Amino acid sequence: MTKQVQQLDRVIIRFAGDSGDGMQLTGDRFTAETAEFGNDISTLPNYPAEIRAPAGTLPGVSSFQLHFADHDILTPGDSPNVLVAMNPAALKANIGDLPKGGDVIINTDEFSKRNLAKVGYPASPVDDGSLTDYRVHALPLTSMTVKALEDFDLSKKDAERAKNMFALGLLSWLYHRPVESTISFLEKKFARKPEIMKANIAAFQAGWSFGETTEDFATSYEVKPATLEPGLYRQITGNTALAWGLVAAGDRSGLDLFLGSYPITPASDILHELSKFKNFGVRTFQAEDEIAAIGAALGASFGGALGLTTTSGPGVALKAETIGLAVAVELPLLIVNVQRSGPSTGLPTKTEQADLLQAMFGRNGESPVPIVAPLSPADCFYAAIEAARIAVKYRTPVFILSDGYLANGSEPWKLPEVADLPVIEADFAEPLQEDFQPFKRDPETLARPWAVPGTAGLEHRIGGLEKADGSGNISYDPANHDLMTRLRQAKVDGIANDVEPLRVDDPDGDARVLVLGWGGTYGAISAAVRRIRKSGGKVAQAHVRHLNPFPANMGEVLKKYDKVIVPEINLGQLATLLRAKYLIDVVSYNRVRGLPFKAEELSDVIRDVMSSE
Amino acid sequence: MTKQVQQLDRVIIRFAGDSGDGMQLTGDRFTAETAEFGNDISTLPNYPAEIRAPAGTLPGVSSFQLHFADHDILTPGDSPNVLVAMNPAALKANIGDLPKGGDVIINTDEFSKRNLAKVGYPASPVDDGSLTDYRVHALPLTSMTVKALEDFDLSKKDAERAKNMFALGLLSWLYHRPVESTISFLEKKFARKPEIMKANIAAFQAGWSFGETTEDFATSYEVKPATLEPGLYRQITGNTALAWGLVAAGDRSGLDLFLGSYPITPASDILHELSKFKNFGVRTFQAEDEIAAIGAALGASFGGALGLTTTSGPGVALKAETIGLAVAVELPLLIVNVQRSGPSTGLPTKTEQADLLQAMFGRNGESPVPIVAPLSPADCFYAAIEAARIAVKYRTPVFILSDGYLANGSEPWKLPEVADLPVIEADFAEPLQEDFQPFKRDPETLARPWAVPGTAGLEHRIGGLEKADGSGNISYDPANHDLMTRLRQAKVDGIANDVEPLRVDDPDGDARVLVLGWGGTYGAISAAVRRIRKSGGKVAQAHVRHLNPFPANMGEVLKKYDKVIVPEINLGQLATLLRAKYLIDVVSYNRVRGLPFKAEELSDVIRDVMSSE
Amino acid sequence: MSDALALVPKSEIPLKAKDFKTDQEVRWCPGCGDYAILAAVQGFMPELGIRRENTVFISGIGCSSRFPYYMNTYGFHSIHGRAPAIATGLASARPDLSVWVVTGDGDSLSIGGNHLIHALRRNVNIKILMFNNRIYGLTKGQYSPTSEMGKVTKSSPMGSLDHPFNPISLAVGAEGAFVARTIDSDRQHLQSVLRQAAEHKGAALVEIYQNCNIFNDGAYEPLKDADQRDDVTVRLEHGQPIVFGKDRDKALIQEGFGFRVGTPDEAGVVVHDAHNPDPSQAFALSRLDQPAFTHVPIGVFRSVPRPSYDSLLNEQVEQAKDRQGRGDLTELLRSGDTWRID
Amino acid sequence: MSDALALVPKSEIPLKAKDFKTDQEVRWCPGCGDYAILAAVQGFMPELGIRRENTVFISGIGCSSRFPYYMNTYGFHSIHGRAPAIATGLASARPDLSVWVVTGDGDSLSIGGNHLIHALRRNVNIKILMFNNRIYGLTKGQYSPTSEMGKVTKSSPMGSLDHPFNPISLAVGAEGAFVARTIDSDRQHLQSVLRQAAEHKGAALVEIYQNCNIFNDGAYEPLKDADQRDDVTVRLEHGQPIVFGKDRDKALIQEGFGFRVGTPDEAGVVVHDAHNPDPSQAFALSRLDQPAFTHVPIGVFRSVPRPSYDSLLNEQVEQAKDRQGRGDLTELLRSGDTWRID
Ligand SMILES: Cc1ncc(C[n+]2csc(CCOP(=O)(O)OP(=O)(O)O)c2C)c(N)n1
Ligand SMILES: Cc1ncc(C[n+]2csc(CCOP(=O)(O)OP(=O)(O)O)c2C)c(N)n1
Ligand code: SF4
Ligand code: SF4
Ligand SMILES: [Mg+2]
Ligand SMILES: [Mg+2]
Repeated sequence: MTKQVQQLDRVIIRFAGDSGDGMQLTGDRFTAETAEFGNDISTLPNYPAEIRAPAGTLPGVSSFQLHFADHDILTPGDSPNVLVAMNPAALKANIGDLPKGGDVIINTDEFSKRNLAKVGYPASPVDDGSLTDYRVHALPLTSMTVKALEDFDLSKKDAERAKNMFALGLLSWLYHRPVESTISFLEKKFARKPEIMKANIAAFQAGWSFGETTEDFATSYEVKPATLEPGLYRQITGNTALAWGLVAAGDRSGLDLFLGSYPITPASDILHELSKFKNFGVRTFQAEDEIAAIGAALGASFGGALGLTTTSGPGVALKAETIGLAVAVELPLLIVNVQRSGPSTGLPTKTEQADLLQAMFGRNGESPVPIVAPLSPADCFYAAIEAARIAVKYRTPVFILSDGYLANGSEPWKLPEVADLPVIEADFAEPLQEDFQPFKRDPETLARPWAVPGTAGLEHRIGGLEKADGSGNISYDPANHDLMTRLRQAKVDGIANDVEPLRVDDPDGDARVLVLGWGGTYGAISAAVRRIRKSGGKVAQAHVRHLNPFPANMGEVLKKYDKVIVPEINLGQLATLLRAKYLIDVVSYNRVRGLPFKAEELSDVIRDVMSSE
Repeated sequence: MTKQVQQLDRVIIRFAGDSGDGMQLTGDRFTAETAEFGNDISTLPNYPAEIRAPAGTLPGVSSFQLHFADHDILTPGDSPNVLVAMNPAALKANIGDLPKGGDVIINTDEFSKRNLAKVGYPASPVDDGSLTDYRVHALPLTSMTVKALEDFDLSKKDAERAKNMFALGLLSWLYHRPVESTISFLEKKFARKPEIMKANIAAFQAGWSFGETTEDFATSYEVKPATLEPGLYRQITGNTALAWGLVAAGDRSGLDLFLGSYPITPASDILHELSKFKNFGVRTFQAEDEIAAIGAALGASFGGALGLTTTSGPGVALKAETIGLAVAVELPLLIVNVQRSGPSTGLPTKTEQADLLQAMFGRNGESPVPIVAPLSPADCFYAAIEAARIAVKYRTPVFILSDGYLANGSEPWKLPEVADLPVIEADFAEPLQEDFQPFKRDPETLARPWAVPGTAGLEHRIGGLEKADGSGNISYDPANHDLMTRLRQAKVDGIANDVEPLRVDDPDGDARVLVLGWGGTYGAISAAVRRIRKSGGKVAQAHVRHLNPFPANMGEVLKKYDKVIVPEINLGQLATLLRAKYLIDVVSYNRVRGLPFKAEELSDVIRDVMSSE
Repeated sequence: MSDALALVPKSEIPLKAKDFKTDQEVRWCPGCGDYAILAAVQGFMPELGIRRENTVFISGIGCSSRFPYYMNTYGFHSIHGRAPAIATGLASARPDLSVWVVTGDGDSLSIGGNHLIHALRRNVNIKILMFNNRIYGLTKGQYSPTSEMGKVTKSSPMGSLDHPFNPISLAVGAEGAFVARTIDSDRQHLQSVLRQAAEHKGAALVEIYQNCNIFNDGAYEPLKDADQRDDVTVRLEHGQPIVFGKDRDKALIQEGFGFRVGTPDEAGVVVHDAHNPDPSQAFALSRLDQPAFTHVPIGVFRSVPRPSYDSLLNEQVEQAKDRQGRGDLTELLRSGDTWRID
Repeated sequence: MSDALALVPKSEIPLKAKDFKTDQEVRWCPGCGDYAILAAVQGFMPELGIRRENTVFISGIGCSSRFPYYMNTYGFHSIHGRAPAIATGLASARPDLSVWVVTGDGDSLSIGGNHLIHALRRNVNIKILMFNNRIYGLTKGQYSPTSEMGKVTKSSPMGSLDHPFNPISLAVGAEGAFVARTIDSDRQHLQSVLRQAAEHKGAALVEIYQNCNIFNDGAYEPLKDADQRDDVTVRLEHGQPIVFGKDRDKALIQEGFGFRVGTPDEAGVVVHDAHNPDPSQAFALSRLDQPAFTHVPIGVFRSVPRPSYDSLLNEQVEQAKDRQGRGDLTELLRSGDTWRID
């Protein structure tokens, strides 16, 4: 029997199952196949809380959503078209997000009385008519998998484990995905366990052929490749991109990277990634706590390395005193904060943007620190390089504010040419200078010399006590303290003229409303803006990458528009900074749910504001 | 010979000498005599950097300035009328502040070649004519003292030590101070060393009679008592008043005070003072660090005590994570920050107001904390009680922002009646409630119940993870996190209606310019405002005691005036908060010199702004 | 029960293990050693005979630190490493409470190391249960301060470089007055150690070997494997000669300031003396586990009486009240130099 | 000099004590023990024969921590308690430097306790000079973690309640590979200990008894008073029988796991073995000072070779470069799954 093939421009699939069901792997594989096929992609993994919860329970549900299209897309999508639910918990936790008419593929084998009870289903939703609004595909995925693997010499448990590959095979058929990469992936992954390897491949192929033969799927779907800029691409998550960007910064500055870090969700993966790059001269030090981590990084910077520390909000709180010291001694230092939901421990695996004011003001005394925020997973790479450039050029600690959404989300990334990446000049002080002055500033940048131990004739002492301008000797002179306080501020403020001006996307230049965002909300905001424009609305968009100092043209830009909307996953922190500096009554839109914005909610907000115009 | 007596309305004396010369004691005694006499007083001790520097050097100079008058005064005075310089270093360090024509009393015995060299005086300024602008009284104070004590069986060293009492005697005569209290003070102080006691008294009296007999002082001066409100008074420093206010808060709430603290300048004295009050049930715990200090305080609060921690800016930086936890678990906790110059170690013995934004925003996530700031040394007493009231009533950590100037400065304080102090209701949760809900809020205050261990039937678990509204169980529900984030904010914002409205001092109600300050600058601002009004100018004044939330009427007040001047010893932190919240273009005046403002510089600033009107 | 709990109100009704269970679903990975420890603790608490509401469990952050949610007492799941500090405040302010700290090897020895050693030297009246799985569990498997050198983890792909702490040595060196070790898989031993810890008035450190079957499975295999365990495990009992082995055919003989393994009939078999004011023998015993897992002592290494911090503090409070009389605020305000203006 | 400094460039010209003096006026109270220590260190540094510019002194906060300002080398007066952490980063990144940490008893044992014990267990290549005056000097005299119990200070008017740390016991318990004690007043001994510390490749803890004549004067009187000192001070020298006393008529005899004081001619005089891999004897010696100042050992308690943290780290870096080849950024970007769009 031949099946019909339907063309679609975009599809959003969510794989959901128990933490033990391998949904993240399934999602990663489907993503790889899809990338290879040439669609544009955006993904959103959703882990349960840190500890693995008992099998089959709601807290144990793990999911992976992926959005692919024949055009360039910006978000993992608001709500899925297709939900794969490997057990009752997965169904219950996710069905609410599936719009009516959506496809839901259900693994009926897991819908035992016991499993249903675990999540409080009185009867199986598959039979009790509660799913009539959806196109339900109720399939015994586990037993089909086991059956397909009869001839293998495997424990039942191992056979059952392959059910995620069966599901992957089925969906790969359903959307015409290329299968080779998955097969070779499985060959590599299980190279040491040939039987398991063959079984997984068999399960994968069984899923595919089941799709071809079953009545259940009358139609399969095609999503044409997107017309992306030509070039070499890879799929990359924010944490990986950030780690690689730091390696690139080391490479482009000729400085060895020294990471002092203490593990914390969702930043740990940067430590894990960087610890693989010793051959790049990257030294990673897992410290006893966050204070030691940044202390060691600062010590390394004093020694002429590119010192860096990675953490999340609670860790930044602990590092505050040492960041203040770095401000006082004026040495390059990178502080990466992968923001998560707060306050306190909050929701450690969920995203948020509520550490901006902490980065600005979270220290005693007047201690300004530049802040850079990436706007997409791949952009973490470039943000890291930019932050390093500022840190080294201006001899200052710099914050990189990423977030949990960027950290774990992924997107295709067109690889840059290394030669096109900026070069960073470390510009160490020359040896044997006559009466060397460690706090004599460069008149243009106001940066002080970086004189590293081992340099003859420049022996000097630095510290947290106020220092005399120039000589750097301890000074209790009132006028000097006032001067130094202003110089430290002026140095950071001056960076405003050394960064890209804020770019505004205002196609016809006649929009009256500007949407201004920062960090990980870029995708959702852009998607919302597109929707407005599709429907003929005129709205301008800009995204702030440098949060301290703001780009020099920020003020002009804001004044150009009647209304400025600032959507943030906090209670209005960027808005506070804008209002204080520019006295403009920006319109805040705030939701603090531990989740990224949906394009739809934002387009609604924008519409409301426009109509209230 | 009889001498003439001249009437003065106010006098500013500065005692200056080596750290070893006992200038602080001399100043304290003169202050006590003066208080007893009935003048209004304001004092400003000025310690050298923490470590005692070598004798006779500039960094070793210690001084004590006191301002007394026949009317009520607000500051220790901009510049002294009389300078007592016990050695060359003291002269060099202070002469610059003495206006031309001022009196300078110099202890010539210390003006040896060696001592002059130590501070780079080529020749003695006493003879080289460099002091011709002043009325110089060059006296061999040391030898006169030694001479006066010939008959005592004392080492030369001990005899010389009494020179400060000789000087005190002289000044006491010069200004007609009552001497009894000083004599009985010396009797007490040296009760165990009778010879030393007698010697000091003798030196004191010798100084007095020297004044009477010497030609050098043709005139003596009288400053009539001030007409202060009737009542019982004492002289008190900010740190002492703060400590006593905390004891009062414990007394008025029936809660035992538990202080967890780690010593740090200039906050240590509060720990020292509170450790004397065990008989009030005050428990003081000197912790291993600031984090343990606040942790222990929070633990005590969990147990139903009034937990409290005292520190300065660098310590607050370390406490940030635990403050966030206190916000999350919603327990009463007091955090006292006696601000000093930053960033980092900065100028540890000097004052500053640069930790306001740290108190507001220095934590990860949205974690609002109320902030109360005292405005004078004695006001520290009431600010402490007010902060405790808010902490207990709203189950929240509260910041008390004092500063080095308030901490060490002193003023006469009219003692309150204990019965007039507010009563604080701890209002613990009642035992044995049916399904007790630890996060069920009081609908009016939004405060949660305070259920302390030992209460039967209310066993519950709290922590830093997000909790479900009401039940307090861990919740990963996105909507609940958004709700809880807003509830925590609303609870703190709501306090605005439960605090005194901002009081404006605008005598004729037609001023166009408002001067708005906070914290320790009250005295200097008020004095400046008086000067303007004396010269017929119209200016309004208000001082913010509640910095978070602002009093409900703050907005109205600001909008009433054409210009709002905000003087701060930082780079504009209150200004930032006002601009962000009210979008008003306040005029900042900032000096960050580690010193209090002078009334004169502020009146100049106000005049400029008024004339630019 | 000993006077260690003298100030804690007794429960009128006898309690059962189930009285200490909460309605919260226990959330550890299936097979985690934490389950066994939880059951052992819940089974043990009734023995103390004290009121549930006067019992408090305080933890930091980590898998182990989820513990308080599952104990139907007062509980505080605080922040990473700070539980001993928070417990110090509570125990000092409230001598009528039985305060327990639950922590992990990372929580107590990495970020919390300083609070741990200070709580021990001060002999604060808290019982510290250190779940040592030699790994960071909650953050998904980085090496910890008790991980063996060379351990390959996500953060140490070429092997960790850190020489590990020996928690017993560290605790003894930090003036710990009660220091013990036990293991998740031996409920009876675990409970006997808890019993002795509860009887100590002051800080008790109980290191509990705990298996993390996800990120560090089998860390304590030699102590669990039926064939070896009896020859590896050296059970310490105060006043008893230190004899062990499947057939109790091995004994510790003093050699210099250390030990060699001999036979029970030899001269100089060491008699365990946990009450010795001099911690040197306890320290020497803590070094026995060299090379790793040749011989591992479990039980109470050291248990010496010393006034607890809270009792000293509250004594001073009482003394002050006796000497100066209960504080009177009006008196305070009027004390020292004052003057009247009329 | 030993290979501990093998990687640090030698000075071409011989240096003198004065080469290590700065133009900064030394600011300690007249009579402070810190002066003697400064002079001893400045006098010792030339011995090392390394370049001044490759020498770094890092301190925390405290009177003692002013030290770097007076050493004409590179210096970092950091923040309270964090010097060991900062030094760890510097020493790990720069094996060509000789890194010294100067700290106080409060700086290193209060707020900095955690960094200290971790630096010791990792054997980071830093020399830690702990100026122990048993008081917080800079903040004007509160009791410290080494102050005796019952000490009356500004913050303990009724006497402190804290059982003090014994820095040597703590360091040995924290896996310290080099642990020593000396005293400000004995320049020769101080320098001999510095010499041995410098020869240790890794973390060396040197506790220096220092007199704070303003806030804790006479804390070490028994070790300074001409009449008693020789009977109180027990000088440890590796390989030598432990004999002391004005007339060298006293000796340490092993008793159980501790000691009693006997005579040199008795059997069983203990021979000091600082190189013993088992730290038990070193630990036992650290307990000798009980009750306080009956007998106080000074010298090197423990000195055992162990790979230093920086050498292990840099080995891995070299290994990685050998195995994977120097990192190539372009290769990295193109590694793994990529696809081309044309
Ligand atoms: C301030 C802070 N830093 C880091 C973390 C991340 N974190 C949580 S638990 C943990 C270590 C857990 O290890 P352990 O204490 O041994 O407990 P286990 O999970 O093994 O039981 C870390 C690093 C955190 N929650 N807070
Ligand atoms: C974060 C922080 N907390 C507290 C202080 C205050 N402080 C400075 S030095 C010190 C202790 C000094 O004692 P110690 O380390 O023994 O040094 P010493 O002055 O005795 O040489 C303290 C508490 C500080 N500077 N920074
Ligand atoms: S990760 Fe390890 S320690 Fe944590 S719950 Fe799972 S098995 Fe237990
Ligand atoms: S206070 Fe003590 S330690 Fe500090 S400088 Fe003075 S004498 Fe030395
Ligand atoms: Mg662990
Ligand atoms: Mg000290």
